[in-house]
Amino acid sequence: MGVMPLQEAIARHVRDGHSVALEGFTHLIPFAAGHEIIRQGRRNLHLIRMTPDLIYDQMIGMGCAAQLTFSWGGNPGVGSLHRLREAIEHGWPAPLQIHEHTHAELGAAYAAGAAGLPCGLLHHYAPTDLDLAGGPHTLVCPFTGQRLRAVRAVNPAVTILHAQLADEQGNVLIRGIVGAAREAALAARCVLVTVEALVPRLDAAPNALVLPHWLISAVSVARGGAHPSYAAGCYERDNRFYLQWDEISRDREHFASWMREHVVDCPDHSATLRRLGVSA
Amino acid sequence: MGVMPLQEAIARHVRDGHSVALEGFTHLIPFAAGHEIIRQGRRNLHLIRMTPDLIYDQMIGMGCAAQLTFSWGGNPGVGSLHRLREAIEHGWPAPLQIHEHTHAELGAAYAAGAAGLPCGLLHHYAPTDLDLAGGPHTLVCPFTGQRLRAVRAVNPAVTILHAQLADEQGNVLIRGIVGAAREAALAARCVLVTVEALVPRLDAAPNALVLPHWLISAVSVARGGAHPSYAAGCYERDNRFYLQWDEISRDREHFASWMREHVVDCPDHSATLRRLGVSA
Amino acid sequence: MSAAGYNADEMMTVTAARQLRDGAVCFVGIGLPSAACNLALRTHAPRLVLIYESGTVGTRPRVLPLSIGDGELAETATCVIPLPEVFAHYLQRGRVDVGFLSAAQIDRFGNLNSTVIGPYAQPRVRLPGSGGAPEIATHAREVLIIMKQSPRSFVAQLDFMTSVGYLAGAGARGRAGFPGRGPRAVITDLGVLRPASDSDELELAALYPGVTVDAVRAATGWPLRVAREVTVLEPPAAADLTALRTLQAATAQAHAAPVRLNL
Amino acid sequence: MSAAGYNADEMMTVTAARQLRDGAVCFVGIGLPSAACNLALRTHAPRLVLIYESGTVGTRPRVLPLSIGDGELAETATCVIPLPEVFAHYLQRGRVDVGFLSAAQIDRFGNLNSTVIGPYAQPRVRLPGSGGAPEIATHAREVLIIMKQSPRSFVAQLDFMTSVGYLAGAGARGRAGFPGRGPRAVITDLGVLRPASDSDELELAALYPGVTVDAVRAATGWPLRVAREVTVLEPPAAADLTALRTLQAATAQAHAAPVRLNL
Repeated sequence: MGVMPLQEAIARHVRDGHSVALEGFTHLIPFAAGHEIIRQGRRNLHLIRMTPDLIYDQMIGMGCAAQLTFSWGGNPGVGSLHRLREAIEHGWPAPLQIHEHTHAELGAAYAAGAAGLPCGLLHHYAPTDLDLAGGPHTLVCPFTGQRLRAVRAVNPAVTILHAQLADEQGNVLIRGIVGAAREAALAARCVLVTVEALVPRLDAAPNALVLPHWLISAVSVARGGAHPSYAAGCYERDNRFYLQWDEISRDREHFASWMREHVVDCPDHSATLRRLGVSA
Repeated sequence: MGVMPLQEAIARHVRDGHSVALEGFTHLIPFAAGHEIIRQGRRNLHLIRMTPDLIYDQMIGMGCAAQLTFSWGGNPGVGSLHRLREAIEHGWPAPLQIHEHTHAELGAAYAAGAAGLPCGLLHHYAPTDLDLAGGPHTLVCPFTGQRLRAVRAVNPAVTILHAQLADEQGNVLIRGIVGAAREAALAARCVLVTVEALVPRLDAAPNALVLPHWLISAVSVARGGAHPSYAAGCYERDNRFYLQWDEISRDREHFASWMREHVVDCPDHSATLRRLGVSA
Repeated sequence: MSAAGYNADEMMTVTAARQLRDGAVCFVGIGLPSAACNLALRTHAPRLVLIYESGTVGTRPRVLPLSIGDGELAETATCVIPLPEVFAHYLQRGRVDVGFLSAAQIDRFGNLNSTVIGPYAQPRVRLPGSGGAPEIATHAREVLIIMKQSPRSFVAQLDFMTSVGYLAGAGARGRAGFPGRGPRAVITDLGVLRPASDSDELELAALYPGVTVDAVRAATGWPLRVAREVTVLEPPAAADLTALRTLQAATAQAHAAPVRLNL
Repeated sequence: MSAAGYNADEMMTVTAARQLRDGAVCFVGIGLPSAACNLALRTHAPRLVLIYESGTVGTRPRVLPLSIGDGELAETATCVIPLPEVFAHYLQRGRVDVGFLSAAQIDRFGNLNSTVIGPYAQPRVRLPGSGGAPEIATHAREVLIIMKQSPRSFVAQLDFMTSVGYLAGAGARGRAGFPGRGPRAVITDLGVLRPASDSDELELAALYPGVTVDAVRAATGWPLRVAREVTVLEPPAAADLTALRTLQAATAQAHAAPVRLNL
């Protein structure tokens, strides 16, 4: 583990063609890290996330992705992800190969990856058209004869999380809604974490959700790094931005100029937040 | 859920012949509940615990059990469980059918039970003699062809835990080492919990280990209910008693008279603790 | 809409809330289901247990969440658990009484499409996809569907089947052996459809005040059957409307303040 | 034992500690392995990561635990997780560098019995059983075995195989495809045995000061092979002994106070 600037962490660990999971369910979405990947111009990534959310809409629209593994691809509480739709519906800016799951399946796939298993188990349910999209296989329980659904483990090359705190050793504390972030990290070959702050000691509660430093390749401080998502105890979700995104992202040109102004031409996330007018 | 005296909770929910898991790994072992089962004279129980520990040594020695599912049957840090050994080696006081697992297997079996699955998965490893003792089956991963080990889910009729706190609704907070207690509770048809104290509100930390009240059939206050095991934040493990037990339990008669004096003839766990001289 | 009146969203929300018995464990989605559950909590079902797929179990938000993972949900929850555990320990383990679903398309047997309009490989409209819906559809003891009714959404043939209702009907779901019983009601902006006991086909069971059977038929993309007795539902009680509007006003106020990061 | 001297337990503990490189992730059991790891933490390996199967990850106990789940382990841990996750997320996921094992019986290929003496169905002695050992034996990158040596415990034929070493030797373990490489050393009260590179058979590789090859042969229940070069190990350094004895004295003091419950 090393504490290093986010630019260096991304430059060192995220390569073109990698499978990359930026996890965090609604909460603690690593926007700062995603923006840095965009700035560094990564290509042909296999993006993995339960809910692509705005961050993958941005990365897909900026041409970072060749594949997407996901389970729900909307703008939460708002509607469509227009850049994701354009990629799937019109192959713009590049064709996007999708691997589609249900939440339960992708959760089980991360959990299997975290446990070092090649597959996870779920109850079988009769085929819907999702099965035609490829994916689960049927297994039979050797004890009961019950049919079960096996899902292939997901083991990202790199998982990136945002968290509230890390200590000087690099142990990471996550507070609040965690989604499948923990499983995605444990499943990965390389884990990068951005945090709101570094502190000498975490002083975590018993049974708190802490990731040990030796599982983590790099910790980088990125204050406000989850905005427009949120970091419980630090700042709230910018629901207004999620609504605005519907407008910004509808049109290719509008999207591109917005990204240029607010991400590409900003040296880092602090600059992005200042340009957005949400921090001084 | 109902808050009720422990006597009533056991009388109502634990029946002869039931499969019963008193869980808690070294920490929070529900001794008060186990003693109450002994006092009420339950018979032919199928006892389930990763580490039978002193509480099952006592229950087996007192003739409560017909079957035992377990993964490590020693006196931690001391040596043998003599009553367990006598039951297996000499069928005394009654023959004991054993179902033996590794920790990983029994953990996965509880986890499968908690998830509503009929079996759980582990890596396959080449047969040791444990396989001859019956148990796991081999499955093949449909994606990789890798051989996997399937273990049958464990779903106790009743799981009994000890915890630090419950609130007025009956939500239960566990702090510290948890072992497979959570999975054993989620796997059970009926959950009973003894607690050190009832409080108006738990004020639990984010991501604390809380079991919702509607999963629990009865909460009973049993102060010191884990002694000679411990309750983090309340009292420590009575290591001295674990050493003494080696002596007390070696001999059938000594064991029987000790149990009579310290458990059977005591009306409740408070009386047991007073007779042991560990509380006023 | 007059002050004494109410709009279709309010009628849908109140109708959905009325379906919930006190103490039931509900797997809740954002939008109308969330409003309905939180209304029920504040009226006849104070012991309702709400689970959101973000891992917030037993939550009692003070205002309605705008996303499935708002901080409000975590702060007021009995416990916050990882998402894989919500689906494994609660839904798959059979601990959810009522699941709410919505979709872009529904067919006469309550099967749902939330994946694509047009062919899967070349969709005309790519929808968000499945999320938690397929497992809610199979595992919740019963399912309530909330959807506005139109011939475009109530269709004779789904473009894609994302989540099962009664499959091809006439007991097909029962034979498939799912743990849950399937959709108990489809609550629309015109009334309520329920499955017929023999065929499993959705039929019009109740109308909102002032809505005609013909209006519902016109909003349905298949020849809609009508139950032998169609009840006309009571309009929302004043107490329900007050509770719902108070909740919505508090929600609007809570979410109106712009976000500022003090870094 | 003089003040300048040391006993066999101390020599074993120091020898085991010396096997641990700084930063290694160790899956630790109670007793000598726990003492060895905590000694290493206090001497040459301050960044050693200790995992106990009770779910305490990265723990740094101030005194030696008496049970695998002492409160001390939880209070000083980086995190405390459920037991199924220790085995799944750490051991099975391949994140453990070194596992420690002991047993009632070991054979010449490092296979272990901790289950029964005598037949399984009618055991003469029922031992505690497997615990975490079988998976440690297969999944830890390497295994260190710590056992006192005697013909009763170092046997030609196990009564029961609980945990695998090199199976029948000569590459059998490699062919079985376990993730971990198997026992790297067996540390006894007389010296150290290591597997021969061709046959996988344990051979005497090192002696404690003052111990003869014949003495080790006499304590082994099979015709023990001896490596071409047998080193004589250095006695414990004064610093090691001081650190170990300080730790043990603190442990004894901490555990001497009788437990009182203030209820």
